[in-house]
This record gives sequence, C-alpha cells and structure tokens, in this order.
Amino acid sequence: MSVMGSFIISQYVLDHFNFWVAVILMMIGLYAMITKNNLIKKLIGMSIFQTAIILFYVSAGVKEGATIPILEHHAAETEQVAAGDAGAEHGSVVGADHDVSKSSEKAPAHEVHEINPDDYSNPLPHVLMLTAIVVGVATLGVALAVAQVIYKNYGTLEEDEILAKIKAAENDG
Amino acid sequence: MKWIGLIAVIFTGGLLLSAMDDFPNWGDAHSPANSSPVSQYYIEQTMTDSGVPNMVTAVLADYRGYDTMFETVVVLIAGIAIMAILRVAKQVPGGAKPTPAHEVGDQHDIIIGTTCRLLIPVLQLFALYVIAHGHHSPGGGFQGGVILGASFILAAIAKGLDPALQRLPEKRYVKLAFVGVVIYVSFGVACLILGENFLDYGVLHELLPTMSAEEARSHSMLGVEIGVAFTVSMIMFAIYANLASKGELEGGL
Amino acid sequence: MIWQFDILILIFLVVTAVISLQVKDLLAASMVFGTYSFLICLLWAGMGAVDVAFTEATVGAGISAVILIATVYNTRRDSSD
Amino acid sequence: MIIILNIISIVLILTGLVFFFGSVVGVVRFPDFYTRMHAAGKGDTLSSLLVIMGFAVYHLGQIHWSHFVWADLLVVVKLLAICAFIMLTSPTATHALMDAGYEDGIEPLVRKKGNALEDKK
Repeated sequence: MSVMGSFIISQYVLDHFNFWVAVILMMIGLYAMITKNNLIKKLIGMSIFQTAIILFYVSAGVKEGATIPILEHHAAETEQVAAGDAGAEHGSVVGADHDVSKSSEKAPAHEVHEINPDDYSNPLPHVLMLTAIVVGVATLGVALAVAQVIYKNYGTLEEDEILAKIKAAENDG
Repeated sequence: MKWIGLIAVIFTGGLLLSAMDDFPNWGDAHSPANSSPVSQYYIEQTMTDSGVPNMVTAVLADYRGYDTMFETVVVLIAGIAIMAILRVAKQVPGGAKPTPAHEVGDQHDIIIGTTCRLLIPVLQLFALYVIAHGHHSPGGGFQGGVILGASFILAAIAKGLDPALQRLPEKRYVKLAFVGVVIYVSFGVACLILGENFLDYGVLHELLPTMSAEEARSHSMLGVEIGVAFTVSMIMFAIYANLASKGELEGGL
Repeated sequence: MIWQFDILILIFLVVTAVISLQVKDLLAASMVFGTYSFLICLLWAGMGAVDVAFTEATVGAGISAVILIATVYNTRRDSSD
Repeated sequence: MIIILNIISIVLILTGLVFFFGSVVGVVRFPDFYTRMHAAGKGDTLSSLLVIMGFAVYHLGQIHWSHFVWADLLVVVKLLAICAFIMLTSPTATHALMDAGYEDGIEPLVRKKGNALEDKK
C-alpha cells in the first residue's frame, strides 16, 4: 500500500512538480484577481499569474542533463583561429582574392564540432518569455498609471467604495 | 463573491491538474516541445548561420527579429500611454486631497549621494558591457537597457527627481526612445533596399565592414540590440519619472 | 540542477505569493513581491534559462518593485484585504 | 595545494554561515527597529563577504596551474568585484533604511529611570 502510494506520489507529483506549482501559482493569482478588493492587490495577483505562465513555458523547455543554451565556443574558437591563421597566410602568399575560399574553409571547421540538440536546453521558450517579461512590466506600468488616476478621481483604491461612488454620482446626475 | 471566485478557480485548476497525466515528464528531452524541428534547427544551425554562441540572442534578434521589433514598439507605446494617461486626467470635484502619507526631508543624505556617485558610472559601464557582450554570455538589449534605465532611476531616487530630469529632460528621453525603434527599423529597411527580405541581415555585408554574410548577421544583431536598449532604457526611466510624480515631473519620491 | 533545492524554492515561491497577497500593508506587499521575483529568478537560473533569469532579476526585482512602491507612495498604504 | 585551498574555502564559508545565523537570530530576537537593522545590516554584509571570498578561494583551487592562462582568473576577479560592490552598497542601504525610519518617526527603545525597558512603539 505504502509502496503503491509512494509510486503514485512520484508518478503524479514529483515528475510534474514544476507544473503542479505553476498551476497552483496560477490559481493563487486568478483568485486574487477575482476576489481581492484593492486594485494594487489585483495587480500583484496579475503579475503572479503571469510569472506562473512563464514558469510553465520554461519548465516545458528543460532537458535532463542539458546545459544552458550557449554553445561551448572555446574549442570552436581555437579551431576558427587556427583556420583563420592558415587562411591569412594563404592570403598573404597568393593575394586578396581568396576571401571566399577562406570562408568556405571556415564552414567545415564548424561542422567538425558536432552539436547534439539534447545537450542544450530548448532556447525557443526562453526567447518568447524574455520578451514577455519586459512587455509585462510595461503593461504593469500602464495599469499602475490607471490606478493613480482612479485614486486621483475617487480618493480610494478599494473596488466597492469606487462602485458606491459611481452609483451615487449616477443617482445625483 | 468570494465563493463564486473560489469555485471558478478550483474548477479551472482542477481541470488543468486533471490533465497533468498527459504532460511530458520533467526534463524529458524527447517531449513534443523539445523535439520540434524548429528548436532543433535553432540549436544546430545558429553557429553556422551567424557564428553567435548564445542561441537566445540569435533567435531573439535574427530568426525572430520581426517579433522583437514589435515587442520594442509595444514597450514604446506603453511608455507613451503612461504619459498620456497621467497628463490628461482632470481633477474631478470631490476627489482626493493631494497629501502624501509622509514627507521626506529636503536635503538629501551625503552618504547615499556619495555612494551613488561612485556606483552609477560603474552601473552604466556594466549595462553597456551587458548590451555588447550578449553574443557570448547571457545578456542583450533588453537586460542591458533595463540596467541602464535602473541607473537613471537610482540617480533620481538618490538625488531627487528634479536634478535627474535636468540631466535627462522629457524631450530628450522621448526622442531617444524613438531613436531606438528607428535604429531597429532602419536595419530592416536597409535589407529591403538591398533586395532581400525585411530583417534578413545577410545582405548587409555590402554595407558593413565585414568579411562574410555570417559576420554581417552577427554585427547587425549587435546594432539591433543597441536599438532595443535605447528604447527600453528610456521607457523604463519615463515610467518611473511619471509614476513617481503623478505625471507632473516635479517633486517625486 | 539539484532537485531538492528546486522543490525548496518552489515551496518558498507559493509561500511568498500567499504572503504578498494576504498582508494588509501595501508597501510590505510590494517588498514581498520583489522577494518572489528574486526567488523565481533563482529557479530559472537553476533550470538553465540564464537569459530569462537575468531579465527577471533586473525587471522583476528591480523595476516592478520600484514602480509599485512609487504608486503606493502616491496613493494609500493601507488596504482592506 | 588544492587541499589547503579547499580547507581555507570551507572555513571561510562556514564562518560566513555562522554570521548569517547570528544575524537571523538577531532579526528575530532583537526588540525594536534600530537594533534589528543593526543585526541585519552588519551580519549580512560580513557573512556575504566571507561566503563569496570562500567561493573565490575554492575557484583558485580549480585552476590548472601547469598551463596557466590569465583568463582562468576571470571568475575570481568577478567574485572580488561582487565583494567590493557588496562592501559599498550594503551598509549604504542599511543607512538609508535607518534614516527613513528615523524620519518616519520610529522612536528608539530607551532605558527609563526605573530600570525597566519600555517599548514606546
């Protein structure tokens, strides 16, 4: 029984722990956006929702045992330098019209250094989420500007008080 | 209201958690997301296409350059929207009294001022390093631009908003923010003029002092990142300056 | 990455998210939200997403905390929930 | 050689952790704002410095001295730069927080005549 239970826990929780936490954070953020009364609290909830989705995307791009998506370029660089030196000597002997042959020499030097895609984590979600973070802070700024304008006009940031003031103004008008 | 929210949230979360069984396992290298030909292509071909070791920079500025260009435009529009929202808003009769919760002393502290005077040049130099070294290490236009904007914000916090705005007045930062987008678009248009697709940097090696098309791609990525950094840094400072002073650009935090 | 640290940081993430939403003082909520951003930045650095971690460290823990505090300074510090 | 460097780095990191523990206990146990900031600011600065210097010493042990390149020292230089940065910023941040608290009107804990500590706020 306990073996079965631990098996189920490892199957359903530990294998997907990042996804679990992403869903939980998403629920926290959504709950705050729906039920919180204060506008700043709603905005913090929105940011938590956003980071939860980013966490989901980045977790989907992780590979076990993979390194960061920056190529090991030291080895390639020394090869390139060696090839470049050879090309330079070659060019100094024959003339300047061998630039094309030099660049064609460089390409096989890279292909020798073979790249296995399983060694590097998936760069695509990183790129999408990187821009999403920066755009997220810009939209958070817009939302905070709107909150300041609401405070200027109604004197409060609580949702129910704002609604009461709007209703009172409608009844007056 | 709280009960309705709780029910909605639990329903949504339960739906997602019940689908958890179909998710790929943690760190699975052959999950659909990781084995898609697009990301495999990015990992394998970045070095031969442009010679940039950092794949994230290459994908950001080259393969998906169109996306990044309009992300930059979104940041620019957000900054302008903040200025517009805070300026246009009129005082409604019966509104709030404009008294802040607590007052900050007038003369700024000498210890903080001296530390910031030592720190801000180093910070700005580091920001330029992050922008320029994004090809070989984590970094690039967005990160470096935000650090550059943060250095201006630090100056505004330490010495007050007015001295910072004397150095970098509103006209100047709005202009520089637009200059960033113009730099980015001009790289694309230059490719268009030379007879290739928009933002296809390979042809630019006729204009730039480069040896080959790959090197031209690498150098154009740097130029594009500089444009992104201009826009992002100036818009970050604009957001802070307007939000801290309610759009009046005086007084401040 | 080390999965024990990973799980510890994920639990801390949930805790800081709940604290930043439950605390009544909006200035404290902004500061705890900055802590949340820093923790999630650590998590991404551990997952190998270094560029995302760098962006989150500068944007989330730096700029967004500052603009939240600027708004709290210009409006009110106390909240009803 | 490597063993000596490793032992030095372990000692530095452990000392840093001891100071971290002290500063945490101080933040929890001290009675008012100013003493808490005192514990947090001083303990935090010293322990961060010690831990990062421990990392730097550990990295010195990882370098292959037989074919030494100056670029190997880059990580050490970066860590020392972080040390200088923390040395500069952390006390300033503590000072700024203390100053803001004083201007906000938080009263320090003072000893009264009757030898009883009274928490004013």
